[in-house]
Amino acid sequence: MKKSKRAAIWAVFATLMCLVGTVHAADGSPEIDTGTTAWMLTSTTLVLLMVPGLAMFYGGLVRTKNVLGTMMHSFAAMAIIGVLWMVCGYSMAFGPNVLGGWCGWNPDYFMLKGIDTTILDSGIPEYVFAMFQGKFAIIAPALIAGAFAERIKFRGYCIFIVLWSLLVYNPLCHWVWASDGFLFKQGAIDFAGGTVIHISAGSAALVGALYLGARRGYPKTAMHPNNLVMTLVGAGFLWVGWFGFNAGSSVESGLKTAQALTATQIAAASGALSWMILEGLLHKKVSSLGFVSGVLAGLVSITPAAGDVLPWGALVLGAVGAVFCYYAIELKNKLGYDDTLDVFGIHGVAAIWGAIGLVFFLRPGAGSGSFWGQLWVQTEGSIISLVYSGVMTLIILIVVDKFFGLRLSEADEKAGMDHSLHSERGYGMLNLNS
Amino acid sequence: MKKSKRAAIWAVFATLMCLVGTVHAADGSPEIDTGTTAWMLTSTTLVLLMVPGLAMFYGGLVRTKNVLGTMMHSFAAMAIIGVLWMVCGYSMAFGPNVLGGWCGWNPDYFMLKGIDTTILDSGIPEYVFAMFQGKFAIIAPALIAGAFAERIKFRGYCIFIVLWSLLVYNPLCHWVWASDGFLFKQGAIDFAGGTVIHISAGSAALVGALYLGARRGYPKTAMHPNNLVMTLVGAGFLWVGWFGFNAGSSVESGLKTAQALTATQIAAASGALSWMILEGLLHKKVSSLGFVSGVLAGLVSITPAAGDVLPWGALVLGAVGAVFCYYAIELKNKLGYDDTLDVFGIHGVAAIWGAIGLVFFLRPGAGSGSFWGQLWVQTEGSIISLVYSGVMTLIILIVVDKFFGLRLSEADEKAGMDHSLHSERGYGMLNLNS
Amino acid sequence: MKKSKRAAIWAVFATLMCLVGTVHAADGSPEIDTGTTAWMLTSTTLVLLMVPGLAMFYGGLVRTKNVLGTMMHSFAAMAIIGVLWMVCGYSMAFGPNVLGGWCGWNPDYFMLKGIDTTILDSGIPEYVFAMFQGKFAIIAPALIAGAFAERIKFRGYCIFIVLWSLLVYNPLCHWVWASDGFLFKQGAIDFAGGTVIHISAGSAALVGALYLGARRGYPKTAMHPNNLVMTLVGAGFLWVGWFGFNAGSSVESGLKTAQALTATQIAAASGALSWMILEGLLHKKVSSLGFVSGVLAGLVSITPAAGDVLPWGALVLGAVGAVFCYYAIELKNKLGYDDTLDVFGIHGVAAIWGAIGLVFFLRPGAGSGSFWGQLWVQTEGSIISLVYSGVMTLIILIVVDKFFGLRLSEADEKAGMDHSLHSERGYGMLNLNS
Amino acid sequence: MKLITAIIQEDKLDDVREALIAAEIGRITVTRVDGHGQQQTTEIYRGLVVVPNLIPKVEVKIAVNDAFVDTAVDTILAAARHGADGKPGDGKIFIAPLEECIRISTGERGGEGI
Amino acid sequence: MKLITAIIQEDKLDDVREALIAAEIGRITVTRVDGHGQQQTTEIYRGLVVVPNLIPKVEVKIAVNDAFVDTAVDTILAAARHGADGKPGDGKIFIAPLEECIRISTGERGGEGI
Amino acid sequence: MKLITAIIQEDKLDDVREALIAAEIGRITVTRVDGHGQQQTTEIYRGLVVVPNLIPKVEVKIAVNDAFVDTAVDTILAAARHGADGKPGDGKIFIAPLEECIRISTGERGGEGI
Ligand SMILES: Nc1ncnc2c1ncn2[C@@H]1O[C@H](COP(=O)(O)OP(=O)(O)O)[C@@H](O)[C@H]1O
Ligand SMILES: Nc1ncnc2c1ncn2[C@@H]1O[C@H](COP(=O)(O)OP(=O)(O)O)[C@@H](O)[C@H]1O
Ligand SMILES: Nc1ncnc2c1ncn2[C@@H]1O[C@H](COP(=O)(O)OP(=O)(O)O)[C@@H](O)[C@H]1O
Repeated sequence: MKKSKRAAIWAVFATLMCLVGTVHAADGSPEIDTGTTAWMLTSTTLVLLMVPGLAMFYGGLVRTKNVLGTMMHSFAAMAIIGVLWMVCGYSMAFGPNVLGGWCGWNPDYFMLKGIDTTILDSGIPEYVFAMFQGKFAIIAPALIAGAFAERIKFRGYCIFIVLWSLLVYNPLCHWVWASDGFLFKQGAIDFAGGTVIHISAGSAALVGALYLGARRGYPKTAMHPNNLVMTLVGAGFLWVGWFGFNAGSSVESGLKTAQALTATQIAAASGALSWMILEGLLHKKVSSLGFVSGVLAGLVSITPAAGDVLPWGALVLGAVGAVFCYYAIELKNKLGYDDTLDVFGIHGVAAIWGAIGLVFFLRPGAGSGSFWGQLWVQTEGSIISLVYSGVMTLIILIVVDKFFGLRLSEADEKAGMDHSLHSERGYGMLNLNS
Repeated sequence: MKKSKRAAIWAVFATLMCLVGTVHAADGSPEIDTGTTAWMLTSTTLVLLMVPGLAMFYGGLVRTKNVLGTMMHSFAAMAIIGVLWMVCGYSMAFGPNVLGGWCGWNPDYFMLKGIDTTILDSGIPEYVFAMFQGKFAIIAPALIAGAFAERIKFRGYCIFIVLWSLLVYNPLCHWVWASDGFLFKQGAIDFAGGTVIHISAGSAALVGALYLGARRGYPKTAMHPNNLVMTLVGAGFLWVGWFGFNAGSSVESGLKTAQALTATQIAAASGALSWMILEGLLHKKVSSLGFVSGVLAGLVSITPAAGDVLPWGALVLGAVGAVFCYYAIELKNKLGYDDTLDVFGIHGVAAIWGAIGLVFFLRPGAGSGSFWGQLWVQTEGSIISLVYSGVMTLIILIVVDKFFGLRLSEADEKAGMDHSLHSERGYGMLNLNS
Repeated sequence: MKKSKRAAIWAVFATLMCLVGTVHAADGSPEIDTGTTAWMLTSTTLVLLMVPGLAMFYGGLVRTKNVLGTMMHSFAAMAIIGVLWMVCGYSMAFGPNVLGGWCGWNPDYFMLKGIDTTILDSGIPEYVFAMFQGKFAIIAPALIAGAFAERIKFRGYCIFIVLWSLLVYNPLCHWVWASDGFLFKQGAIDFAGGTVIHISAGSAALVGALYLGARRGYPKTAMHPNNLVMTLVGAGFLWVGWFGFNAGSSVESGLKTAQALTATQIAAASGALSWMILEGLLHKKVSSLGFVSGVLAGLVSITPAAGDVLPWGALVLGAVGAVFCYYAIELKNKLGYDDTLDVFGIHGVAAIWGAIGLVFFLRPGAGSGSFWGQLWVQTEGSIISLVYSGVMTLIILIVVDKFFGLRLSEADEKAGMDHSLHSERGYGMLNLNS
Repeated sequence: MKLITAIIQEDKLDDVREALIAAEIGRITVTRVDGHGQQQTTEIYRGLVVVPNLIPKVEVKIAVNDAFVDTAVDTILAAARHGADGKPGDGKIFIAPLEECIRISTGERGGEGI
Repeated sequence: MKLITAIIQEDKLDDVREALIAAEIGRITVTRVDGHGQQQTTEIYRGLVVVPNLIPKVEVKIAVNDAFVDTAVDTILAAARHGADGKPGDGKIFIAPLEECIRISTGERGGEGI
Repeated sequence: MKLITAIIQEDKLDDVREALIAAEIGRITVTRVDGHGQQQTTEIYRGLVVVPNLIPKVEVKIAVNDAFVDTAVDTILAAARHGADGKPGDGKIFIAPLEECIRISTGERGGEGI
């Protein structure tokens, strides 16, 4: 952090400024804090790492013939939303209210053309904030893809995520995180995107799974993960990247960041441990897929709460979140719908639990008001995300289906996405022609 | 770093403060240095990355039927020690002396409940330091697992690492790194955990390998690595993560950090080069496993020394470390015991060499006292770690074996850990049922 | 950043210092900026991550029998250039002009022995800068290896990269980036190494491919990638690491860094999108290899320009870069030479486009002089790199070939590098003997 | 006893399996193979359309008593075809003599053991 | 000459190999296959117990002169069983006629080449 | 009709394929197998020279009409050898009777379908 020297008589004023966390240069604009900028650049990078991490996690769980197709869902989101966010996403999410507050808009944000030298009050260039947030916009639709796995057309998927990003993610992000978003103003706590990302993606996934229908042969035919080794490694990267996701959401490099990172680490570990113990008790065996599911359940549970709960709260949030997810998946198996990679069962359920459950573990001083008030706001936020995302997703799916087609033909589904959509094979080494 | 302005008359005092590296706010508590915090957050993340890196490294070296079981050793440590450290590990390691200095304890550290807003003198929140150190506590038992690979029960392993962490790691960490630890006070240099982590893990591995006995068929049956490709990639991540491990151990973002990172990079490269040349001379071929073994040998050799030796010292430490490890493994092959993944041969041997050898390459001013004094302290520290960890490990193994069982039954060992312990298969793609 | 307090009368001076970005301690030497140091340490780590990323990217594209041999090309560069750079590379690249400016030399830089406590004006220890730059020196020859894949001797390759680094990379780096380099003084813009790294590597690759000749059976025999899954993941890591590559090249943690990171993200996404659309139009299918080729094309295109163009410029540079690369590869297929992994087609072509094309998109104020002047300097730089690297590479290849041999024997080529050079197999799991 | 070996397309494995089970032929052994016949397929490699020399296939082996040979063959023929008329690449069926068949767990031999 | 093809459990490969070598049958070819028979096995998928349709197996092929057939079969039978009485899934042995056998390196044929 | 099964070295697959095509035998099925015979090979594991028990091989299966058997065998013999005199490990060729051969797409049988 570079600060111009000021005279002794400024001392009091400066102390004040430190308290509000902003430092202004002589001309009144905030100055760069190199440390905060460094951490936010790092966080941006870490959240980007989550995309290949997710591709590995998901890619390992499908059948061999769909591995590339599934990974392409994550990768395509990097490209498509990567461009879309820069063109108009950031503006819709973080511009001032337009359309009665449905979304935001700031012509300066269009193609990021007006923020070339803007420094935010937190001491980081606005570009960094925009890129950090852009990674979140990429992750959300990439998560949904897990519910579509093994049976969706690539073109339909691409168009779906464009529309979903424009019509669901950007508005929701605006409501919860923009300073004039209506949920933000009500004091909803969503530290790193439980409501904005995981609940909305989970809800979209549930609707998508029901709309698309089950994969051919499900659940009669056993469908084995093609590469649990890769899934484990992917989960490891998700854990690593989540440090950027949660601790970066403090938009500082200080105490709040440390608190968020600590809560994240603890909840991930306790989620995994809790799932391990549950499986150990119920099956006398601990599966590695169960382990990583527990990691994810813990990470998602803590996401809305990361910076606002004490370590023991993170411990409980993670552990209980894993149990909820375990039984949510069991319930899915009973109900028989085909949420292929359990996007709702993990992301939806854990995020709802985290968003509401956090109220019980708030650090003294966190939250804005009474326990019941906060509980209501949290519940309201979760319901809004759930319902809004669900309904809009359904509409988008119907439209895309009608105009471009969504579901693979039976022949293509049997042949596998890799061959029928991409004319490639994931593991050439399995065959002798390579 | 945010500093309140102070009047000109404070200038002298402030200069002084800079020298001791601490900046205090008006109320006397240290202030956040956003830059140092950013680097320490990053380091924590990088050390976390080492766990999947290690899982890949180890996982690729075992036989196909044990790949998930082996990776789960690393992953389980993330969850189990992750929780344990937060509950009591940090307190035992970094609290003030109790039990005559055998370990530390600070009730405030129990569940990290009393450090919610503590800032350390180095300008980082104490949470960050606790999390950074927690990753080290995770790595140590995960390393040991390499000696148990392909033949240990999962439950027994889990209980073993709990006890080992409580009875070996935490005390040792306290002795060497806590400000009132007895080795710390004697001036032992252990920059990033050669003694605390690698020697103790190496010694435990040796004892474990001898206690468990060889795998069925060893050494008659050739046991091929299932995935050297993954082992190579894992080694790459270990190298990357080690930058956090070593450079983060400076607990700053400055000159010492840069020195540690430089030494780490050089020693890794020279270790690899030295192993390559050795194999080239002896076998006329350079194997990729040899290459990555050399990388590890170099990295471990420099670990105790990273911040305290000059670049040419790092070059020599790494190169010679690789040669020692090469012959240590050759010796193991002659002796015929089954340290499956050569934990002692690499981590134990290189760390002993590094801890003692560093005395010859100390940067002027580093170390506390005479050459011979330092040499003795270093040797003493190594011996203590070797013996203490060895003896305690044996006791723990006997107890765990008696009450829970350690060694897989012959049938389960033949069937492989993945099937018999986790009911899964690592590479579904190899078969046609996925 | 630690700053000693100074009296009020220093205020004006200090403001000035902030403008030039340098802070000096009382003794006149610059002081550490912990934030900038943190980001540069992180960038160094990220660029290191690119090496395993590249190994995965390349390794996945060759045939099963060559996967380890190909990955070893990247890894060996880490070790060999890692040591070479520390011994003399840094000195040749960043020392003051010697030999009439052909390269630099500073005896203090030999084995990095004289920079143990040097702090640069940018507020980072010189070690960090040296290590950051060292990673670039590693990447360049590792890139070239893609043109040699599947048919080069390991020993010949190792000697080649030593000579190439000494005779091509270090001088070129000196000319473009050292403050007394002749291209630097002419005002050539090469933000993160388009000219120095990608054009020179691309040119060397082209010469190498022509010199070595095609692989046996090329192009008649179809040669399938052994592991596109790994290639995809590797591309993900390259994208992640490139943030360090480009944003780190600002050698600060501020506005320029943010601008570079933003441009990098946008160009990668738009490159991928553009390739996707092209393939979609031409083949009605979008391949995953096409996607990641587009990512690379975008990343390389933006490399020379990252910190100096506006977001929309990055969008166009990336998108057009991908189209150029697509047709460059098509042209190669027509011409029939065997640049195995399209090093020239991607890195060479995209970097030339980026280096020259950036002139059209410069941020107001960037660049030194008139449009035409800049255009000429950029073109000149590209041609010099292309020609110098091409000619020198040819000479080096001839010499190495004569004294050590370069091309594998036909029998060894058929047996595969893994077996014939390293006596190993990449995927033991494919066989039943592991 | 005969050993029926069918080389089929990968995407037909499930269909063939299901049809065989419906025909009460449950015992089967399958292997991943690569083959070359009339069939041409294409893959895309960096924008280039590539024709692989060997195409991934699945080999299905069924040991049956003589009475079941026709059922098995007809079932496979029906299930392994792409479309009603079949397409090049749909595969081959080979029938070879089998002299003995032994169930390892019980030691039963011949028609019993099959 | 006969071609003995045994489909065995994965975990029995080492035992069978060792037993065959002890019986002086050293030449062998093995393949990774998947099979379906009586055997049921279970896997866990996110807390759900799953029954796979095809179970990974190992196929062992041994070409022997007629005199060695019984030795080979008995050896496999003894080594491939789980427990003394065997368990479903232990596998099958198929014996088929072989008309010729040629060692590529020398061109030796018949009993010599085996 | 005969079924020719050749176990060859991995690095000879391309040569054998090309030779067979030159001899107008284009239809082929190949499988990745592991085998043990006279051959010894070595691998390096952390500086230790290791002798694997099973060596990766490629199995080539060709169904041919009787008239083509000799051509096929001779072609393989010529193409699969390392050096003029062959080396241990070059592999084996097995010839077994084939009773029937059916092209799935058309239902053609016998010599037609091969
Ligand atoms: N004569 C043969 N010998 C060995 N394998 C064969 C033979 N004919 C066909 N196959 C196998 O069957 C697969 C499918 O063949 P297909 O293209 O349908 O046969 P055809 O060329 O006779 O129409 C081939 O890829 C190959 O694996
Ligand atoms: N008739 C058959 N045809 C082909 N393969 C068979 C047959 N019978 C058994 N197998 C193979 O042997 C394996 C083991 O069979 P197993 O379950 O022991 O046989 P069974 O069901 O006769 O007891 C099966 O998974 C399958 O691969
Ligand atoms: N009698 C046999 N039964 C089964 N497979 C065999 C037999 N003989 C050889 N093979 C296969 O052929 C491969 C090459 O054998 P090779 O070492 O050339 O044979 P030999 O030992 O007869 O010289 C072996 O690895 C094995 O897979």
